[in-house]
Amino acid sequence: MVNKDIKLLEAILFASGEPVLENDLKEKIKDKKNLSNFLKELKEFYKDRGINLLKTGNKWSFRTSDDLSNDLTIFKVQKRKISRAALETLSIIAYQQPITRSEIENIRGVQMGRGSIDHLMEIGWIKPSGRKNIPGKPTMWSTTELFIEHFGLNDLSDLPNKEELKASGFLDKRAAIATISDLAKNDDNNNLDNLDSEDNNIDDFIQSN
Amino acid sequence: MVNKDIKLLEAILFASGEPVLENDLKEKIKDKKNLSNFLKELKEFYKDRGINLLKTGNKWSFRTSDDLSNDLTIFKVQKRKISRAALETLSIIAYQQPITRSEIENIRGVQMGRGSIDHLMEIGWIKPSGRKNIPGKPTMWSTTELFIEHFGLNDLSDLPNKEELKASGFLDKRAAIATISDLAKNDDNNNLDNLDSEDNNIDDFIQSN
Amino acid sequence: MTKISEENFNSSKFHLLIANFEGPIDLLLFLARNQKVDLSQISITELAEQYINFINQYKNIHIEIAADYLVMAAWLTYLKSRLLLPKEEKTEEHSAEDLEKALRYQLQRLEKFQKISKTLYSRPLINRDIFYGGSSEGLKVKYNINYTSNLYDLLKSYSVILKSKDQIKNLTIEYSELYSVDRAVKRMKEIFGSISEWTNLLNIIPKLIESNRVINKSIISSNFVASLELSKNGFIEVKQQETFGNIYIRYKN
Repeated sequence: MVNKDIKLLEAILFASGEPVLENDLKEKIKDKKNLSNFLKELKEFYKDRGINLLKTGNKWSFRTSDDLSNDLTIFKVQKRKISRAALETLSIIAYQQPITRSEIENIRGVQMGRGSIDHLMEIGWIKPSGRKNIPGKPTMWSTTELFIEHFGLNDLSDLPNKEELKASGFLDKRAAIATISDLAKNDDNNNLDNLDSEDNNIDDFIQSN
Repeated sequence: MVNKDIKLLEAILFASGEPVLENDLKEKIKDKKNLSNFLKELKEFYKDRGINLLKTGNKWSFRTSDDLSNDLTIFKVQKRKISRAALETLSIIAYQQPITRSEIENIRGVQMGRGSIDHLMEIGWIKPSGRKNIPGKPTMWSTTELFIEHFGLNDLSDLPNKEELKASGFLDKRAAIATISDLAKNDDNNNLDNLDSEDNNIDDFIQSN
Repeated sequence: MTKISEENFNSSKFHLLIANFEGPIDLLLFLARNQKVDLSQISITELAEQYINFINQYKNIHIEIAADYLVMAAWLTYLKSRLLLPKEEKTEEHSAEDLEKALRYQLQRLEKFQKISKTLYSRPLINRDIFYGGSSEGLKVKYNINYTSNLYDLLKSYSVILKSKDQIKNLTIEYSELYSVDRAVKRMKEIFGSISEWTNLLNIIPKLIESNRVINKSIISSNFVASLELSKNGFIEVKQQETFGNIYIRYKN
């Protein structure tokens, strides 16, 4: 006999049709302290089935299995395609959040095409989150819960190749020349004064303002 | 390993959200002559679970198990957008708070019924906050904590200012109507590149290298 | 981006539109990939050369080219010359080697993120590859209204207000270059006297502008309407002998 709480969880997750907060699940069952065990058990049970149980952020949901995607195109919701610019911007935000617009421009080496930020916001994948404490107090951007949900991530640390990227030293928001000056400074530790001089001289050229 | 056709049946019945004709199911799977065996197997598999497979008429569907229906009330959210007028009012309050009703009317250029303000108050996104020290002492309106929470902000200062809205593409001047004169102007160079880089779609990008 | 295979790169490079690149660094990266060397080993002088050639030749074909691409070309020329010159004495500025390193870093970093963005987007995505489903049939369901207006809606709405205020401030009505019927009537009245014989309408309308079809259409149609207008008022006669044939007019005494 299947545990009643497990059956309840199954039914709720099935009937909700979208991700459910872990806390809301807890409210519905009797044996509350075993919630995570139940969920683990369910996840295991559906591991190789046509539908899988997945945790994204602090929500749980049933979704169709990855490896069926080619056979399920009938359900595909036709959406406007996302531009390369928007996608690059999204991935930079995802890996470097929170990040300002001009830092994104440092990395892409180009002024942002109009449309990327507002388009990503329209889809609901990014949001403004706080302001950077530098002159002008520019808005910083982060990804949303919906981003995590749509991309099937457990959480942000689950982003593909994140560690590798970090180790390679490319998770740096500064203009390229600023990263070089740091290296140079380490080599022959002179002028320690302007450690954060990411503005002036060559950036003007490289960033194509 | 679960049979691919069985997985597919599971996923289709799940994603459809409503009963599916047996014939439609048959079309989707490879091993068509075994359809009824597969369905029997699935039915057996889910017999004691929180969701069961049912046949009604010539259609199949997953349903939550009967013996749960008594203790289970599902809360679903009905998604609704607020009216354009209410949204405009809200955005003006958000950016210019505290602000009186007649100041909002000045900005919007139209008189308001009680509707928008009442509705926004009901949702809990705005609240009265003091009175303006002018004749008549009109109520001033501000946004609430709930507003900040709902819109995913950390703080009111997260709202992008005019310059940032512009830079993010919100203030783009998309011509509402392309006039014949515009056409005439563009006609001179009508055979030059009209490739809009924002439209390059990512699928091409993915294939390209 | 346009699909370009390695072989036809040379023949097709001028058909490539700059519009396909996301800025100078993106173009540089494309050229660099074409050298088929590890980016960390790539020769910046050679790359600079390639970029400058590309821009110069492109410039000959399409005059319009975004300023940032030209600025980058100028900067690369400068960098190349500094790299080729004998090693300079230490100055306050960044050394040519630093600049070279920075550029290489910039290329590698952008490449990483371009790859990452592909990896990310090829993950199974909701509503494209995987789907939610389920049905609540048979269960008691209580509905809570959830207002889904989000920050995007809010900002968009405020932007519309800002925009409409801006527009009212600078409302300009543009002069139309199209040929109006009034103008055609006026002009035709002026030349009445000289059309006593049947004359092809096309011969008496103003000279057409070679390059602009829309304006030309407006000239022809306005003059045609004007001729009908004037014949209705009894000033001229209009005739056409066959469908799509020439239209003739003459002054009516």
